[in-house]
Amino acid sequence: MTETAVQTFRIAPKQNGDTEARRLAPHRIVLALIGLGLVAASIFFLRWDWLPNYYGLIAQGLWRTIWILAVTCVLGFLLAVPLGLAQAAGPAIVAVPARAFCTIIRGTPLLLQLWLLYYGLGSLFPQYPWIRESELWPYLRQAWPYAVLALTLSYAGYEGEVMRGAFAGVPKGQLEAARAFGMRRFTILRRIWLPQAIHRALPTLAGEAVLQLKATPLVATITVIDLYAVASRVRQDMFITYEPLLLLAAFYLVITGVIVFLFRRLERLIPSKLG
Amino acid sequence: ETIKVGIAAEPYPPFASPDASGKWNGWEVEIAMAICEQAKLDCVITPVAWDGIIPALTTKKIDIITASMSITDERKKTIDFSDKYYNTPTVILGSKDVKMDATPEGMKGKVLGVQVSTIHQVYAKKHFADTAAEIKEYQTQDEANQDLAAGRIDATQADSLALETFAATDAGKCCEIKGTVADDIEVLGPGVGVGMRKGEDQLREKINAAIKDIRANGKYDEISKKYFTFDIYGG
Amino acid sequence: MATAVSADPLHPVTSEQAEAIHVRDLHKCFGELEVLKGVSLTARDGDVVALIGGSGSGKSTFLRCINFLENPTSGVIRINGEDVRMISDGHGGQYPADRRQIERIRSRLGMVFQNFNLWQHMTLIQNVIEVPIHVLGVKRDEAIAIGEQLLERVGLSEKRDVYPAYLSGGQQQRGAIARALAIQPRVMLFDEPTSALDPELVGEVLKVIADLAKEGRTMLLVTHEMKFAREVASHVMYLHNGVVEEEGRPETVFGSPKSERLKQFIRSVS
Amino acid sequence: MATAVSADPLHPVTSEQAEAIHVRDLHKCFGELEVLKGVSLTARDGDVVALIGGSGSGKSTFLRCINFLENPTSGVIRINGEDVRMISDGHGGQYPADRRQIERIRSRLGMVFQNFNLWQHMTLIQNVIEVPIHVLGVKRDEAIAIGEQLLERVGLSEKRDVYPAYLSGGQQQRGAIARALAIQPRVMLFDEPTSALDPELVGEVLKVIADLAKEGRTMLLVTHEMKFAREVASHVMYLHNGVVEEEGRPETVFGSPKSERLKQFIRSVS
Amino acid sequence: MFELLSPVPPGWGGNLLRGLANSLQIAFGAFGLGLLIGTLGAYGKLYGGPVIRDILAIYTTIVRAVPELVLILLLYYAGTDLINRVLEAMGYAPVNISGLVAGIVVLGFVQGAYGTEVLRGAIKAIPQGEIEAARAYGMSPGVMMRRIILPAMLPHALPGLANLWLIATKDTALLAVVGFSELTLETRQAAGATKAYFLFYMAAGVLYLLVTLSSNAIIGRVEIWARRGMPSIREA
Ligand SMILES: Nc1ncnc2c1ncn2[C@@H]1O[C@H](COP(=O)(O)OP(=O)(O)OP(=O)(O)O)[C@@H](O)[C@H]1O
Ligand SMILES: Nc1ncnc2c1ncn2[C@@H]1O[C@H](COP(=O)(O)OP(=O)(O)OP(=O)(O)O)[C@@H](O)[C@H]1O
Ligand SMILES: [Mg+2]
Ligand SMILES: [Mg+2]
Repeated sequence: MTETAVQTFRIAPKQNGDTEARRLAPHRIVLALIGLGLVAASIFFLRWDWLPNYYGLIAQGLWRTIWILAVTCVLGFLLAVPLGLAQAAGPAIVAVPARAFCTIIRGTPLLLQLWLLYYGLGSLFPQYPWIRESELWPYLRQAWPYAVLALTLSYAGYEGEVMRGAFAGVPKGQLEAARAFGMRRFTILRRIWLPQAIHRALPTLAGEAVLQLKATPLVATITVIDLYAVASRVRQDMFITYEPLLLLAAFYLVITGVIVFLFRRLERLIPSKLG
Repeated sequence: ETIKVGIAAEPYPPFASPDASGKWNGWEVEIAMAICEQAKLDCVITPVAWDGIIPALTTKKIDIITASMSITDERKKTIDFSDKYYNTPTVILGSKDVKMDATPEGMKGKVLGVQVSTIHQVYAKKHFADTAAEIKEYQTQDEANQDLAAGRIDATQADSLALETFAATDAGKCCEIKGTVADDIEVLGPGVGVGMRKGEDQLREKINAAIKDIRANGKYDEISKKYFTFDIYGG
Repeated sequence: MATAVSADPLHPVTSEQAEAIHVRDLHKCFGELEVLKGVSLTARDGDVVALIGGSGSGKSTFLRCINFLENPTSGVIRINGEDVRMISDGHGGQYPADRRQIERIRSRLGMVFQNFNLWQHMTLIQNVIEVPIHVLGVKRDEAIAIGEQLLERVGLSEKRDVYPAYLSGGQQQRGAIARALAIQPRVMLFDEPTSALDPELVGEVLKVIADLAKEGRTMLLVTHEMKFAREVASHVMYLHNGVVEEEGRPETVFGSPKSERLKQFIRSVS
Repeated sequence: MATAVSADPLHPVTSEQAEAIHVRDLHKCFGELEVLKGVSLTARDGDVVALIGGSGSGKSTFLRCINFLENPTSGVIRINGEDVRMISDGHGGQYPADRRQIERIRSRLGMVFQNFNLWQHMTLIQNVIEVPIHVLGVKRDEAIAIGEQLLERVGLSEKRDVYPAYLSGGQQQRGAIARALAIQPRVMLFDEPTSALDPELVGEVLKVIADLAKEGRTMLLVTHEMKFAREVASHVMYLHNGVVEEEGRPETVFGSPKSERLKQFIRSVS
Repeated sequence: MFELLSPVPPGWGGNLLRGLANSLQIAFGAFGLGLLIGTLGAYGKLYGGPVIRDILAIYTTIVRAVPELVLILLLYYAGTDLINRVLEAMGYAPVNISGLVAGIVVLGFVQGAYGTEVLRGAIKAIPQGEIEAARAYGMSPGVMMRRIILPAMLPHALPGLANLWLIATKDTALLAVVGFSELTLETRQAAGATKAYFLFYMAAGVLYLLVTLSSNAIIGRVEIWARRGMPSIREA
């Protein structure tokens, strides 16, 4: 085919609407200055003398918050994919239980789920001597396994719903093309369906990850001391209101910034054309 | 001028709890009203969620707080306190199956639960941290009690009142009071006081006087007898 | 090349060529609407069957039934001599009994869709190598080499790493053709593969199709290019309202049409 | 009908017909890739301009620039005598200064997309009446009456209440044509409006287009139907790699092509 | 034990139901406000100029990141304090901002940030040609939003929005801080006063579940309607 012969231009079409490298546009300078001003004001006008006493606790809480968030998001998402798929395209045997699971998880407060697991289920175990004597007891006795379990299930429940919509939203033709070439069902899922579903769900998924960050403080109610619990502790100890919360907000902001940044990167892996 | 008396919206019986019709009662509520009456202040009880109670005070949405706040030096940097109006001894409650007493050696190898940001937590950290296997922090004492019953912790430290009440319940049958901890005024502080904004010295004087007066005229004991069998004012 | 298509499937033509597609009395309903009303077809290796007919006459549906993207309401389909077993769904329809069998059959059928259906999350070259690598198990390097060759052949070498959304209509169509060719299928189903192309490219693509037929591959081709149907097809089938109005060798069909409908259809071309 | 197209916009043809579309030196880049390299065109009321050219030569992009679906990188566009003011975006591009003006202009331009772009959440009739009711302010009853007439005209009356996803390719294309006709625009932009149609329907659609031109409407039409370009167009423009290689009256362009490229292109048709 | 749940005092059932009604009221307000902000935000993020996009990016990042408790404390306590001090300095009488309004505004603001992202994803999932067609026929942004973008994105947005709605019904706990008694606070009070923690938390769980089930029923209906014209992706 002879036609496209003379094209001297390198193919690097601007495939994305927002690739402006205008980091230093005037309005950004203004915004940055406002931000700096706020930070400076809170440093000078608020009370930070307590900070050195809590370094250790803050570091520990921060670490707990981060790992719980990361672990539960990853595990929860792995559960959410089958949950979403079962609802979107599965036969009734799997669709109905998946739907019931998502409804119950989304329908009841996380605090309640956490308590049911920890104080309900968890307090059954010690009644059986063989559990107390087993290898597992040191873990079952701890609180964090229950925290991780509850948060994972919660994330899976919400994300299962999101993934259901995302799976159902992939254009039929895209799947038909895959079927027409004889792809196995699992291959279709892995190569075509899941990537496209995830890609369109990414903005929502990022939001749900941030929601999960804000759900982690509940683990404090079962003695897992996260960053939020440290901030509460400072407030109780000192009766100061805003300073520990602002510090907490600053940490959350950084974590959220990282989450948003990572998801943005993922989103931009595949350029999408905007109408 | 009315004085808005802030209490925590989360119930804390027998000190303060609402009934289903929304009326608050309990020892602390009655004491607060008695103080007001004595000081000739026109008071209204205003429940505020614990999280908002300090900002509510500083922005004048409430004027004084009677919510079982222990007086500590740290807290005094932020708000003012009246003299103490009660002080309960600190005890340790432990499982009947486990031998222990309320000393550092007696706690050796035990898992101890305390409520976060209480004088008990500070005390346990200071005196038991070296010997106890672990000190677990709970958001409320109720949770610590439940875990004690479930066997996840061996003992809990709190004021005698809360623990005796719990030990008397069905769930508390597992456990018994193991003893009173040695006093440490630096940590345990002088007791519970009325909180108020900094610099309102006139009001504080009035309230201090009123506390003294109701102790003197028998009102305090009259109210206390309805709730407790022992001397809640403490030594 | 011997044309080995029998209009009457009950009386098959004997031939040394193997039977590639055999469809008998295919019916397809969408709800109340009967789109195919008993279509039969037998195509042997190396046959080029041109499916012509008006818009909405059921051509695409017929193609889609052959690789089971639509479940036929009734009828028999045999691909490469393999009978596809169907199970009744109890509501007047049926579906394939053995999913694996369908997958196996499909992996030997190439398809170019009327609306291309390139995978939007993959660049052009990724689209082309996807099936060879993940269905046929070809090595990656090898698949890329073949893929690049095919893109070259359809004149899309410079668009190798571009996502489909940024291609012109004709470029997408050529991409879809390259994707179908990459699996080197024994049977090819083309749904109007030249609709978005200019006359020059139409000629090229049709030449490619003719070449493939010479290699012994079977082509089933929906087309509005009467010239092509006349010159390259070994068999022409005129579909009207879900019924085969007329079929046969192109000379016959175009030369001496019998039905009034076809006469009118052919008149409009010239 | 006087052909009033000037290849040299600086030296406009004087004519009693008003100037409908005037484009001068249009450039369009996608990133590094320059797709249009200075295209000019003047079309007057009643003109039928056929845009021909190879796949990827920039035909669709040109059409899309005219109603500002793509912002031209540089160049002048004047629609119905109205100059479209552009503002530089400071990065080598430009965008329209006045959104309202663009909307006003667009509502007088009908467009049929290469890939139809029917609204999926509306039935066929809803697609057709949408713009008359919600942009042009036509009364609902009236719009429905006109819409049904148009669906009749393109042979889709029975598909009135069907959603686009359940239509065949040709049916979707005819739906898109009906949608564009429903707004009775002074200027029509057609991007390969017959690509998915059978020869019979192609004839019908092209007749509709010729009729519209007789009413004095202006047509700009990307097409691969050389026969149509030759018979109905008042002006033919051959685009190659973003440059107008040759243009003029169809007799001239097809009869005595000058450039080598065009000669080759025409040879492939016959 | 169940007499504790009786709807009239001394039973706490009535309090729980009142709390539920309050929660729903706040949730409606916040979710509605959030939808409005979210729609505008998503549109601005996709089609706005660089300044709008940057401001929206800051909005969605900060408001989602900062715990609601911090926001409500800042707005309700610090904010009203500041306003009143300014008013006082200028010689006006101090105003009293209602806790309910503050709560709804804060929650709505937060919901708006999440909604922005949910809707942005949904709009991106619309086949871009459909939006181009709307443009090509001269639709103004408002008409295009109402007639094309909103209905076309709805099936993609519904699951995310449903999650947000359910979160809104539960997130009202924060209103306790401003002295508003919604379901969570009522439950805590009932449980704390009677020590029947398990009973009351289960009761609240059941109430929430009922809300979810009825929401599901409605959302399911809406989704079927929203998906009109979209063929099912189940294999034929
Ligand atoms: N959004 C885009 N981004 C980058 N490149 C694009 C974009 N749209 C089109 N192109 C490129 O611009 C060139 C011209 O495209 P255009 O759609 O105008 O071609 P065309 O003449 O309409 O071709 P066809 O007949 O195949 O439809 C092509 O090479 C195409 O790949
Ligand atoms: N999924 C579906 N549900 C309901 N009706 C359908 C569906 N798909 C196709 N149809 C109808 O079936 C008929 C045949 O469609 P088909 O796509 O096979 O036509 P075609 O011959 O390919 O036409 P074209 O040349 O326009 O592509 C049409 O009337 C169409 O409206
Ligand atoms: Mg078709
Ligand atoms: Mg094009």
